[in-house]
Amino acid sequence: MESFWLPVLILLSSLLTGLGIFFLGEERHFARTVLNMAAASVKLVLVSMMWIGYFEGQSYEARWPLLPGIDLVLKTDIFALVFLTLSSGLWFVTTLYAVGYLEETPQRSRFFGFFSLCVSSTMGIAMAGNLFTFLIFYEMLTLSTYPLVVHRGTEDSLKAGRTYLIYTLTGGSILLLSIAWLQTLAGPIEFVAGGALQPNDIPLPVLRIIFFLFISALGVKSAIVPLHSWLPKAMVAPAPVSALLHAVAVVKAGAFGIVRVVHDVYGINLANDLGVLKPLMIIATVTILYGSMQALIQNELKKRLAFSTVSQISYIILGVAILGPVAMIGGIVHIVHQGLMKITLFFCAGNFAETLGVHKISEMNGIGRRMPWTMTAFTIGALGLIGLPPFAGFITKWFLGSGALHAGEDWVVIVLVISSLLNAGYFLPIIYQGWFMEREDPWPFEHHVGPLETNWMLLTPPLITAILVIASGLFASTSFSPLSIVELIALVEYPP
Amino acid sequence: MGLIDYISAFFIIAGLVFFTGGTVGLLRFPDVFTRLHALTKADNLGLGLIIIGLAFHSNNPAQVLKLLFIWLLVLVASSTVCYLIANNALQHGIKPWKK
Amino acid sequence: MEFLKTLFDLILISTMVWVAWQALTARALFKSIVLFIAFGLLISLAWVRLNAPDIALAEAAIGSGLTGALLLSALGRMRGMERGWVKQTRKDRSMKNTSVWLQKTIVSTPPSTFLRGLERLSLRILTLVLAIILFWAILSLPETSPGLTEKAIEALPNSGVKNPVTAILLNIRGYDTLLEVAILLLAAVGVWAFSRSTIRKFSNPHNDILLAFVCLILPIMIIVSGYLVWIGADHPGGAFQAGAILGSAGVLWLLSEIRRTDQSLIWLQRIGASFGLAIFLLIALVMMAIGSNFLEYPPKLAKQLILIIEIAATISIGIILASLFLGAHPGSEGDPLPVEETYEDADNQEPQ
Amino acid sequence: MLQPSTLYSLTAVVLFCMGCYSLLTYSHLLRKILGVNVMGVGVFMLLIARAYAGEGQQSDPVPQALVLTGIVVAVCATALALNLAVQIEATTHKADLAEDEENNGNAN
Amino acid sequence: MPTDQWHLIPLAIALPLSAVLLAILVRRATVYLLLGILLLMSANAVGLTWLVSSQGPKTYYMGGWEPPLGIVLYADGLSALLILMTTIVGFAAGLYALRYFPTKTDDEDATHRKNHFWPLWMFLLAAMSALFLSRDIFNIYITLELMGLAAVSLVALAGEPVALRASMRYLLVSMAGSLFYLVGVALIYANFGVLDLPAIRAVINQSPAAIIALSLMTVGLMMKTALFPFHFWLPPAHANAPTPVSAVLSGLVIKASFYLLVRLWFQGFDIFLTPIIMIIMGAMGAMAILWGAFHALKQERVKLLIAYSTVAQLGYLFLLFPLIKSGEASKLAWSGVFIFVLAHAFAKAALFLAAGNILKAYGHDRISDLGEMNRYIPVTVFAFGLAGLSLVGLPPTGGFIAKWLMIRSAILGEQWWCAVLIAGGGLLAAGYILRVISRAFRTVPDIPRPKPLSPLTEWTALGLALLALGLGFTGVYTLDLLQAGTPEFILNLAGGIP
Repeated sequence: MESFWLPVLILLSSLLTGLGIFFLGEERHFARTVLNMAAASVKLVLVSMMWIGYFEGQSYEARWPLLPGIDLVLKTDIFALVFLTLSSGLWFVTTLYAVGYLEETPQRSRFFGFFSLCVSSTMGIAMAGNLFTFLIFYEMLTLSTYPLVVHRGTEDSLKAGRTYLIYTLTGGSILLLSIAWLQTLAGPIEFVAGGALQPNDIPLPVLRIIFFLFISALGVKSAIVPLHSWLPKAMVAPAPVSALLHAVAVVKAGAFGIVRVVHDVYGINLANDLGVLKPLMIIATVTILYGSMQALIQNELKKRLAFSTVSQISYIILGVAILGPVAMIGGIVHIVHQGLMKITLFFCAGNFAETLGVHKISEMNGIGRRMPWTMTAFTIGALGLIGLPPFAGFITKWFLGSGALHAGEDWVVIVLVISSLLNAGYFLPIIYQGWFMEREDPWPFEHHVGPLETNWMLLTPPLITAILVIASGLFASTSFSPLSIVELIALVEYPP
Repeated sequence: MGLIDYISAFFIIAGLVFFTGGTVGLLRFPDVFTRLHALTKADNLGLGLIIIGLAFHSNNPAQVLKLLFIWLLVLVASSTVCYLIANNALQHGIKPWKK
Repeated sequence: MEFLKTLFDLILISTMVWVAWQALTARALFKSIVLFIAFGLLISLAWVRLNAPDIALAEAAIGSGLTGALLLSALGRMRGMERGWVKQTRKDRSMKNTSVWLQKTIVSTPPSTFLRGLERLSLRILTLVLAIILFWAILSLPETSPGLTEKAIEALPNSGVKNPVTAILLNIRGYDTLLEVAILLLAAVGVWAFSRSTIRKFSNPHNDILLAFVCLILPIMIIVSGYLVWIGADHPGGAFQAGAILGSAGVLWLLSEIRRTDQSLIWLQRIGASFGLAIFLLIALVMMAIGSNFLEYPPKLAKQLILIIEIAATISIGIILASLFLGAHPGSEGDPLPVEETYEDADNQEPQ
Repeated sequence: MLQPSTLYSLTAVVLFCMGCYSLLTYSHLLRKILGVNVMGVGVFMLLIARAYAGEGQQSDPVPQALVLTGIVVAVCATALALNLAVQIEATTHKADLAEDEENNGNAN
Repeated sequence: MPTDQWHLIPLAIALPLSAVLLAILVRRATVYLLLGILLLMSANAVGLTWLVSSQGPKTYYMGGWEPPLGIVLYADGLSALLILMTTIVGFAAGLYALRYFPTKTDDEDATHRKNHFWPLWMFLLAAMSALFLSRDIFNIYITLELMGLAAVSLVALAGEPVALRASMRYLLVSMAGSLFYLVGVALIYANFGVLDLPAIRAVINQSPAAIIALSLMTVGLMMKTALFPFHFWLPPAHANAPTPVSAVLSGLVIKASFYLLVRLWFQGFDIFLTPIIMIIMGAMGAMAILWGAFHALKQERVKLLIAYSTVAQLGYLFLLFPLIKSGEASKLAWSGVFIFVLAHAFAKAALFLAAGNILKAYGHDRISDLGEMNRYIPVTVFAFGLAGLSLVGLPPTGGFIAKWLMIRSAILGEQWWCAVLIAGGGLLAAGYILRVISRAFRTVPDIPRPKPLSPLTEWTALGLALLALGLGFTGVYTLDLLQAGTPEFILNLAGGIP
């Protein structure tokens, strides 16, 4: 019984909140905030209950028949749990941040309503037990993020929203086609560790085509070149939305989907036999380099972060594409690490914009003096992304690199080195400007709130995530660090 | 073909002649009044003749009565209509045709 | 003798086609309507020839008589039609609306004369093709169509009437007829819904002779319609023909302004129009309630039930047809009765 | 060949096509309505002509009943169409459907 | 002689007809009476659906006369479902009409319209129930006329010149269509001497008369369905009718003639179903999808946009023909298309009601001048969005289930173009729905505050949209019902089209 209700509850905890908020009056700010935070904490509790259950060997599954032979399946394996934990945790901090960020702005009930829907669809994606369910929540995610992207309601945000929908919906319908095709060939497909497909009766070329249909469909959300260009455009969205898009929901959903397809639909061995991993690897590396170079030439802070996301997400894909457990660990653990680091950076960027009106990197001289805490968090996130030890990013790159060497793909290491240099190239100047350069002209606009350098609800989230970044790097070897848990996943995928 | 048939045929043909005459008048006469004149007069007579002709064919009196009744109705109707048309024409100021 | 018959057929057919063509292509609308009425009469001759007397009656009364009256009154109510009568030259025969459609959909420039010519040509070809196809279909039909004659004759004893057409109409395919009565009512409601005025005055001056004629003819017409209903059971005739006669009586009544009050007219229209459908439906449901099928009459009662239905239907049909001609809605009890301006004064105000 | 039924069926086709053509060709509403009526007569004639079984034979009553129904339906449709035409003429002072204003019309 | 319970079949027609009489005779405070009858009708439809699902299809001899002489009503899962759909949508739109026509009787013209709306409305519902139940090709003609005349009068009820013109065009097209259909009937009767569809199926042969008759009937029905290129009359008529009427016209009425096409082709004349025919029908459908979407993307007014989207969505229905290939694919296509019919009925009705609300609130429905709708008419916008999802075919709505089934069938039958078209058509739909929805989020400084709406009109729209959504979760049961209506032609399609 519990095994049925827990996943459903995790889904509903934010879904019902979202619907509730819609019907909550626009001006009931306090009630809304309480509801939000309560739901976020409840979800955290539920997820941790699920962890406990998981370690007690409890398995969770909920089914609802939609069509003959097609069920809506929610079930959780450890990979799903990792993603659940990440997104519910980050949802908590992001909600806190958003409440602070959107103070005194119109249309907040709409915003938070869709915010919760967005998170619940992420939960759905995490817990999806088969491709059909995955598709459903994947599309739900698209729809629930659109209102957040266009939240400002200006013409260019509407335009960005249109681009976003054109890309993602096209991706969605390609996904629909490929799922329908695969299902026609192989029957309804449940995610099974090690691969669900029994390829003996399906011609291999068809399988290859379908595989690349999947990659192109999911690649839209995970922003692999050349399907990435919606992501920088979507920067018009308010900071918490960008944080959610980049770190938790959208791009991660894409990456998560690719991992699912490679590992639990095709299975790493079948994928290897099909020879589709090598092309995937190449796509990933190209994206990594392209994203970093683009980031290098951006002057707008959020744009630079966006392009860095483009490159960072492909680390995950790279890790999946390289055969062997080590690289895979590197890739999957990056889902968590990149999430923590990138959300930190976006929080900070939002703080700069909110408190000092700073949007461009050229305006950031001496900002570290004005906002030391935020800048510290920013620095930690940035160094992490560059991959300096002891921060989280280092773990990723280390595992990726050694995994590549294991798999005999030495060239990947070179790519990693180059991209790390590029990361350094576009982050270190900011840090330098922020800390060491003198400020001569005043800030674009400046409003003081409270005793701290900015509103506490804006300040705490980046600090929390920054601390997590350090922790997951420093204590990577402890048994509850993301790394060691991802190693469990690797054991499932590559049984020793 | 008995005698009866010949008689009725005669009447019917005669009626048709009148009808034709009426139609010709309708087509050829110069103005509305003269046309009405031709129509009503000739057609009523023609119809009467035809009905007589048909009456010879029918074997029970009820049918004959019906036929006569029809003729009477047509007479009333056509005369009324003729009057109305002529009346309207006069009121709309159409002058009768003079040589 | 055969030859004479065929000759008659040929003459009748050629006349029909010729009159129809004239009616469709005459320059003056008034003329084409009159020709259309004549066409209807010829058609009813053809029905008699094809020994379908019931249809002939219906056609004469409804097809040509009432339709003609409706057409004429519509023509009269269309303001500025006096100009229209002369203006309707062959130039207007370009099918504007389709060219507009073509323009909207295919080309965005206003349709050129060339385009219109093209349309007309293509339409002619289209019609020709249609005709050829249909000819082919007809000629490919079996010499004698199988039909349901025998079955209908077998069923006749249980139907309660002796005229097979009436049997089919009111008993065997009574469901069709039920829906048909519904359609009549629908038409009435629709007409009431369109027209924004409660009462139309007709512009013919008060006239003693007309009055006398009407007073003479109305009772006769009513008697005739009753007679038609009665004999409908075993001879040609029946509810629809009778109703048509009644309807034309109503038209006459309306034309000769001998209405007493308009209020009475309103009640007459609303109640009377729905009377037929109400009775029909009621009987059908009662039959269902006593355990037989919907619209199924027990053979003993069939004749009486059919007669009741026919009488009710006749009254409704008459009233409905008359009010279709009137083309004004009965309004609801309370509201005042605005009067549509008669078309003399309508002519003074030029259309913008 | 010159069976009356065939003869009249062919006539029916001719009438149908004539009506169809003028329905498509003319722009004036009354003419369109006339066209539709002639089409209808054509169809009815087809039914009746095929029902005709020859001299003295009982001709098929079913099509006759159908045609009787059809005539009434036709007159209903005609009445509606005519009243509609009158309304159009009264509101737009034009008795045709030319220049369709589908884009600048505003519902209720 | 059926057992009493099957009297539900004729009752589905008798109830609305009696409602008509009530509406004409008792005008004072009749509306609630009518709503009561609408409830009865819904109950009747539910009962019928339940009967059919539990006992299978059933024939009912009208007047106790057996075919070929008598008229037969036939209720299977399909017709029961469609009647249910008709009553539900009719009921919802009727509720909407309660507030749509002003309740105060000071306005002479408005009262006039209100008084005549209800009888015509009930006529329309009666006609549709009769049509869905009829199996006699001449009786079908009568129901078609009843439906067409009622629909035309309802469109003309709006009263402006545009609406009058539109309804006139609609009337002429539907009259011509019925006559084409009737010629077909005449030819069939002349050749085979039967009018009952299964009887025809028993005696039909490849004679030219039969082929020509079938093609004439098809053309006539296509005119009424407004399949491309016969669609030209639809947008003005649907866009300018009174809102509840638009909802029912787009949601239900056009489906009726499509339903007839399906019945004719699959349950009477299936010997003529050759691959070429199917491809032609599918091609017309494809054209309709692209054409309608293309025009919907260009429209300036919400109601016209929705009307053109109807033109597009009709195309999907006709993809049924090319999708009928081999056993499994055909079954998928059959259920997919008819779930699509249901989903589209609810969604499109909801869209029109929502559009009507926008029109009422802002006094216009020009897309370019709308903004911040979600602040003032949130429920309406929500309904529009949900219905839009179903129209686009996004999960988890009924539209999605339908499209999923159709795509599956297309892939199974290796009709790749269909699969791509269905998926791509969804994107186009997303394009034009987004044009309106994005207006909800646009912040515009100087928009006059819209008039407040009566909650009833807003919630009926939402209710229909929720039905379209709920259809996505009840796919299993719907499929079971549709199985009870699958023509044996499809069931026998083991080895594909002969």
